[in-house]
Amino acid sequence: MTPALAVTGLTVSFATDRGVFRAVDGLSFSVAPGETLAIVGESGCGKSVSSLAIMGLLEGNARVGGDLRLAGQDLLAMTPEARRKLRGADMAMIFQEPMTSLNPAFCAGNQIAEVLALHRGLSRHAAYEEAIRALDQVRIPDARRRAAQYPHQLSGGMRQRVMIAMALACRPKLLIADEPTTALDVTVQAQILELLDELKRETGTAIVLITHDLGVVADHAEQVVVMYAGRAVETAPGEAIFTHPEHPYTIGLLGAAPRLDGPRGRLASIEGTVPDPMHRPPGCGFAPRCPFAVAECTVTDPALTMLAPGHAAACLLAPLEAA
Amino acid sequence: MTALLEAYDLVKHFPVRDAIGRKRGAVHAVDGVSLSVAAGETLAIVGESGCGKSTLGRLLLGLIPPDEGQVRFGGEELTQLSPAALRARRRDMQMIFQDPYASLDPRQTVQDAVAEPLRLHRIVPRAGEIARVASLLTRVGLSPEHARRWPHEFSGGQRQRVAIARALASGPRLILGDEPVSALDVSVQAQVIELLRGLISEMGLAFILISHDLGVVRQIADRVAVMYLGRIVEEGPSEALLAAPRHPYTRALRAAVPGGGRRAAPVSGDVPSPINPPSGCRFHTRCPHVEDICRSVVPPLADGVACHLADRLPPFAAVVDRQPNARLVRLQSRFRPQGDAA
Amino acid sequence: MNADSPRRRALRRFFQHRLAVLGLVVVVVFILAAVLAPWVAPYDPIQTSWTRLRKPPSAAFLFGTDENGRDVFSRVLWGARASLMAGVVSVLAAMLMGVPLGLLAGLAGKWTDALISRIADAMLSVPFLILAIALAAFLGPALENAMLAIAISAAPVFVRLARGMALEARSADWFEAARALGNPPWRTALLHVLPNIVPPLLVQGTLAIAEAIIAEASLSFLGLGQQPPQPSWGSMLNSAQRFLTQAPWMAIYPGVAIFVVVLAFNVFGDGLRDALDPRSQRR
Amino acid sequence: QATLPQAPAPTGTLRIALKDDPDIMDPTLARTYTGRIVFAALCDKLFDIDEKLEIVPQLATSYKWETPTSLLITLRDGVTFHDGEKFDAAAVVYSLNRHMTMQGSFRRGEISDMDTAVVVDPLTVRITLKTPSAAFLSQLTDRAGMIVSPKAAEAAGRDFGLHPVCTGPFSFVERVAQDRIVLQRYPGYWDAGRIHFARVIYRPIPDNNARLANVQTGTVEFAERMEPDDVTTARANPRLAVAQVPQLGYQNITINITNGPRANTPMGRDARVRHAFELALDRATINQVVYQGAYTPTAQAVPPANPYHVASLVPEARNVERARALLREAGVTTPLAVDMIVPNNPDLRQVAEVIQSMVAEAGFNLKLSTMEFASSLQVTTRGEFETYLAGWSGRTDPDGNIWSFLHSRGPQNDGRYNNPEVDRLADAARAETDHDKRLALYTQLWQIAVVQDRARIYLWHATNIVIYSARLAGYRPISDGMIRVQDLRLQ
Amino acid sequence: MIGWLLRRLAQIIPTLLILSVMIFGLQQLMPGDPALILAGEERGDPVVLAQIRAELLLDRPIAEQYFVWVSKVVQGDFGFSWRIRMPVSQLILEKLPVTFQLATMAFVIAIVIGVPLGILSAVRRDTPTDWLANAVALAGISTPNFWLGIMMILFFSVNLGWLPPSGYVPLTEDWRASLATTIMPAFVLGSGIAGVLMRHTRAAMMTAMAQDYVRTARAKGMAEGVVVLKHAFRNALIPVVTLGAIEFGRLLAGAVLTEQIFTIPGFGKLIVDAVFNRDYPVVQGVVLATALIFVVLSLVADLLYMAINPRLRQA
Ligand SMILES: Nc1ncnc2c1ncn2[C@@H]1O[C@H](COP(=O)(O)OP(=O)(O)OP(=O)(O)O)[C@@H](O)[C@H]1O
Ligand SMILES: Nc1ncnc2c1ncn2[C@@H]1O[C@H](COP(=O)(O)OP(=O)(O)OP(=O)(O)O)[C@@H](O)[C@H]1O
Ligand SMILES: [Mg+2]
Ligand SMILES: [Mg+2]
Ligand code: NI
Repeated sequence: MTPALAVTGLTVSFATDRGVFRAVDGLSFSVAPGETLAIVGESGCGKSVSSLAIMGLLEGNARVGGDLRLAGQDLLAMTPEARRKLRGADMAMIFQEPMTSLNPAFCAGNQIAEVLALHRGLSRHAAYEEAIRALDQVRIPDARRRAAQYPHQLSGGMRQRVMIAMALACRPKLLIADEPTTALDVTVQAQILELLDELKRETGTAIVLITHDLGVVADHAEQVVVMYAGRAVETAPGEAIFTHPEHPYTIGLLGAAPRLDGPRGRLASIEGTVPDPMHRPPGCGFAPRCPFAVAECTVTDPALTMLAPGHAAACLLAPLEAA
Repeated sequence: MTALLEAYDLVKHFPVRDAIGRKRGAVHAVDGVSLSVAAGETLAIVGESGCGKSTLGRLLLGLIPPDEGQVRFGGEELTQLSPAALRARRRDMQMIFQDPYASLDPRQTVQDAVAEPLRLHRIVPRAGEIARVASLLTRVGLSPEHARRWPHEFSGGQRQRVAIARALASGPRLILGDEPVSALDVSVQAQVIELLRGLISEMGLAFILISHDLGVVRQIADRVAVMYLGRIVEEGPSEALLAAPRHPYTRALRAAVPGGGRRAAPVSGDVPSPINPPSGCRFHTRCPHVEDICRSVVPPLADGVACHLADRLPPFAAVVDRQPNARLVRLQSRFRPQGDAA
Repeated sequence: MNADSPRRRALRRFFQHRLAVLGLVVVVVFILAAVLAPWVAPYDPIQTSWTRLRKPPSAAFLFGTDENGRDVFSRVLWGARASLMAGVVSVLAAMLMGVPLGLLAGLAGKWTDALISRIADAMLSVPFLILAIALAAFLGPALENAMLAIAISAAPVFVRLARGMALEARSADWFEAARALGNPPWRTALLHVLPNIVPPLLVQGTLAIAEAIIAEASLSFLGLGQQPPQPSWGSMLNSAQRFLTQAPWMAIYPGVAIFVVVLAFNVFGDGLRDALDPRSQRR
Repeated sequence: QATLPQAPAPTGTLRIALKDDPDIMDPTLARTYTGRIVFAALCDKLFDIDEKLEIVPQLATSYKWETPTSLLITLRDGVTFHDGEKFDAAAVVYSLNRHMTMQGSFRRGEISDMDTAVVVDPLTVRITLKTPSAAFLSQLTDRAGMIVSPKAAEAAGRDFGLHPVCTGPFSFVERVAQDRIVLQRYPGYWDAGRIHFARVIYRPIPDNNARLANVQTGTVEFAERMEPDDVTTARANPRLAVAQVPQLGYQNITINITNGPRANTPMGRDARVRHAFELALDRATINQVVYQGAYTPTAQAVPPANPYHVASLVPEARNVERARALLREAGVTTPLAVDMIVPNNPDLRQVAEVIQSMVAEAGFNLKLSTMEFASSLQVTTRGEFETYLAGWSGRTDPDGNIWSFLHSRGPQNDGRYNNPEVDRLADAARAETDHDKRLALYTQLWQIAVVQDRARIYLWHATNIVIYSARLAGYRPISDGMIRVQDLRLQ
Repeated sequence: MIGWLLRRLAQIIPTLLILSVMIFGLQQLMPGDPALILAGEERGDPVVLAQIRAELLLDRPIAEQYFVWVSKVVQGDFGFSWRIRMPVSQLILEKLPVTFQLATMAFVIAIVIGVPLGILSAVRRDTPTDWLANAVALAGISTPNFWLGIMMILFFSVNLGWLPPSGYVPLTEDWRASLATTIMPAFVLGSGIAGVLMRHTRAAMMTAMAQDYVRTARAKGMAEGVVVLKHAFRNALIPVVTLGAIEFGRLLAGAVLTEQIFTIPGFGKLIVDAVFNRDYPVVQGVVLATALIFVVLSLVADLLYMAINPRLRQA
């Protein structure tokens, strides 16, 4: 089966006033239809940039390299116009901030209808009716009334549901959800994630779920990519990342999340900050912050190596404490 | 333990005006809240977005006047103070905000930001400012060289450290953190939590933590108050309250935390609008256990919980989180500073 | 993090904006021309000659001569003094008046806001001419007073602008943070709000410069601006008005000077705004 | 009964571009020069003037001085007002009394010498004067001589000016302020045969370029008070005709001699300094530089066309050496700072700049303050000035150009020049009806006021440049600048 | 909604009161005794002057003058022009349609030029297109109206003979002629405002283009043109509308030079002539009328906001 999305060696560089820097460096992964792949990592590690690169939504100062295939089609070889036609139809994206991601000037129904009119060629009226059905599908009660409301009249959870309805309206092959629940309340967050799972099952859409919440990953992802400073440092099946993490960064990350049970103790904290992408030290990017680091780590840049089927880590010391 | 800060029956309603400016109801942001914090104690206020946490925080610090009720700080009634006197009192109570990107004036250097409370309260002479700021920055884990930079040049975690340094600058007795770590990602969040925890115990500060993240609360707080739509629905020592939440809402919050494997959402629906909030128990619209009495009678906060059914609810089925295996615990311990146990 | 100081980075960001630098260069050139006019102007700007009235541009008189036989080029150079003053100083003065009032209105709210806003509304509908004549009579005709009149009539726009921005700032976290630290209101306004509303003020300010330079022309026509025979671009345009067909160069050169200066200030302002905005991420 | 074939009623519209918008259209209350141009088609006067500035009959057919203070006027028969009322002696007496008594009348000053006006018979009026006055008759050639319909005037009261009713060839139709005044032919006009238009529209077009463009494109037939520069343009255009009409007024520099503290300057105190100032001026060059030589340089208030022009009094040639010498003699330290108030018209501003540059060579540092009219009026009336570049539109009778300005009681003597001998001469000339004697008095007056005292520095008599369609025939250039619609026709 | 309107209308009253006091104050400051001007060449005659002063109440204290005026205005009596004795209300009603037509046309022209240029230059930021658009806009601002006006007259009327050089024909009389007489002055006025609109549209568009919802629209696969015009522009309109109201208001009384050159009998010229002639009742009346229109305009602007921005529709 061709993966819904196959990313190979994705690199994104930005030209800025301080020079050119690589925000994403050789990222590879693939997602099968009906599967969820989670990308986790610290803020600024390149999660959003990667997803925007896949969508073709990066700003003019970005250069994208590598190979991106959506259901086998080479995205980077396409004309911008052809890519535009895929957006919203075959691949869709929902963003972190439901408040600002919806246009305050149009009512919810119209914003959804717009996609339908565009990609499915529906008439205004038919598109609107379809939009109401889409709202219904994302479990919005009283969808007809809600459709006529403006974003400011909707709660955060509602707005995110509208975003999801909009993204799924054309049954895309791929849905990228960039931190879809960070801005929401915990009780609502659970509802949204559950909804995404259900929809995935119904439509067979592949989901790339971007988050920095490992709890979310554990509950909802079949596969995980852990990113650090623009690179994948570990990829693993969803469960394995918890039971058997191999990269020190992943381990630190897991220990940093406060837990609700178990002994109340000090959190694992990864001291220091992400290296400045303009002045990346030689060797492993995580070495300066890594409690396991040995001398060689500051010299050799480790490549992602397969440790178990579907589980790879980019660490010279992996497997740590083989057990 | 004598209370440093005490609040009685605080009420704050924001009028909602219609077109001609007539009052058309009110946002019941805070509706009859009483609480107290002692020196050296950390109190957490948790609740969902819009439930009035920030408003309560502002009331406690006298940043806005309450409609009803009183706030006493060190035995002094804040509402009675003149604006100038109140400003002088700010030396003793400081605040840290949620969004480290928004709470530092983008056009002020770190030096100026941290020195500002020193100047305002004339704590050190001008000449001593640089040294003082340097020591504060060091204390929060930044280097004195950072003083010359602008906030936008820092990562979120670093900015929040700057904000903490600023809050510490005047040597307050109370700090209120309004979601001080919610905007940070996990690893940075851990850094900041550890920093705060260290500073609180070291300096014997009273700390009020506003948060919606129970995990964070558990890490720092001695006591927790759970708010729902302007009221406190449950209150108690943090460890006990989180282990065995009694109010259905607290239970829902507790159950909603991801990480325990796939499960159905604990409650349905969104938080209702605080304009004309539901009658009776404000949670009755979403409560799985709702009974008739809940719809009409406001449950009083008795014995740490405000629920008519508190005694009749089934025991809380603790959701078991994925337990880290021994290897993981061992490996993670490498990330904790030396000589540290529980 | 780059080790550069933020000021240096802002500067560099500015200097990487080629157009803005060009704008700055033009502004500087004009300022230099104004300052150095006595040395760089080929002729005395007020020296009349009855033998070379309204001569078209030539090698000897680059921009031609005017109705009194004076060298238009020299007058454009000297006129830069009055016109730049009228443009820049009066806009600065307008900001000095309007911005604090706008801040006060926006931050104090209630009746202070109502009063200031109503006065600003009223001022916006007072015809410029009435204000100018009344003020000039009150203060006496002189360039400085004309600038004051221009400033006063330009101020209400800045009041509105600053008020709007202040209202926005009031809901920002850093505003609340400043209050929580114990800042008195005036200090919050001046040290925190003011620096944050600079960018939109820059846009409006650079536009207002154009209006001010033209306004000086109408004032000098009324005898309230630059007094004859001293030149200003505006007054040169005024006297050129009688000879638009016979001696078009008399109008064209001061007109072009105004255009170039206005353009330069605007691109310079754009560059400055970007450079001052720490969040701007431009190439 | 055979009917004579009647000439067809004239059609067509005459459109006239005025330099500014007239004020109220009531002959008693009107003040502006422009208003008089409109009145020329609207209200006939008892007398008119001709090209030679001689008084000719209009509504009056003849007059006779019974005594130096008693004037008998015979009126034209068969004249009617626009409202159909009959024009007669009673109407004349009514109008003259209205001028004398109406509150806010601007004619009172002009005919203040009048004692009574009485009806002798329906076509004869007798006017008695308080004192003999040579100028009185000439006042009746202007607004003071306009006769309004007593019935309409009584009915409208002070609002008569909104709908004036007179005896002129055209009657009032409508007025839109600042846009147009529309008149239509009055079929009952006593001299209807000379009227060849059905309508006259006056359009105020203040901008000179615009006025020129309008006459160039044919949207108006006539434009008045154009700039000398336009003459060349108009001459080059075969569709346009130009006339240069010498005006009755003058331009001068008024000097503050005794009016308040600001008079206490070398200029105010010492005639030699004023003389030096004048010697530094070259009127011909000013005229050439600013007005293309279209104007007439002068040293007196009365233009050459006027029979009372003193031909022997010509402007002194420029002499900077002598000017410097005079300044030394007067003991002033140069450069001597002098203030001059300049009206804010562009041409006068240029004149001021030229003067400034000229007097600088003689050692004057002339500081110019341009001022809009209303401000300058107040400042000069109050004596808050040193010198003032001012103009006067002029009157037919020389007294109208002299007495007010040089007599110590003259209402427009802003510099408060005060010389009893000049007062005596001005008073005497006023009453003197004999041309030669009167001219002699004026010659003497100029000798003292200008040559000796240098009370004012007269600069030039302006020329009214009118540009009109070459198809328009019958225009009579008369110095008062009025556009007489009689005989005007389009070819 | 109606209540909101009422409240906004109520705000007009203090504005007008402040304004009228201001105008009276400024009149006091203004030099030039109206009586002197009205007296014309008879200004030296104290009797005439006293008569004029008494008639016009100029000899009374300013406060009394003010109250007499206000009490009449409240009854709808704006007095009459001292200079031509026409009722001020008639003058205002006569000029209002003219001015309004001219201002509207100028504004439409300004929008047609300025807004697309602003959008274009924001979208093509830092390209030659942007620079050119800026240059055009700023040329509009910095070209003196009289110069452009006369050049247009010379070119279109004198040389080509296409348009009448001046004058005004009411719309009701002959709409073609009316447009022909107003198109040039409207363009002259519009070109200046176009620049202002362009600069502000540009700034607002740059802000709007950086918003998240624009990215959302792109993620939907909308064509760039639709993204810009539908999603970004609608939200960029708000500051442009505010500014538009101010500029439109300024057009009402501020079009003097253009009105003068094209001999359009509008408010601007009325007021300037009145000021120069110290015809105070006209000044007061016209300023009051413009102010009234001005506040009504800001009201309209606010209504427009609501149409554009649903957030403002409630409360
Ligand atoms: N248009 C751009 N120009 C220059 N740098 C950019 C641009 N967009 C993103 N970056 C940089 O690329 C890096 C990766 O950013 P990205 O937004 O992908 O982070 P992220 O992993 O999504 O973080 P977060 O969790 O905070 O959303 C950051 O350093 C960011 O500053
Ligand atoms: N100044 C104000 N005027 C009107 N309503 C207000 C004001 N401040 C807060 N509110 C309203 O009061 C309610 C409580 O707000 P508050 O900010 O205290 O909530 P919160 O619990 O801090 O939420 P969050 O987690 O989103 O920060 C909200 O509905 C909010 O909209
Ligand atoms: Mg991101
Ligand atoms: Mg909050
Ligand atoms: Ni006159």
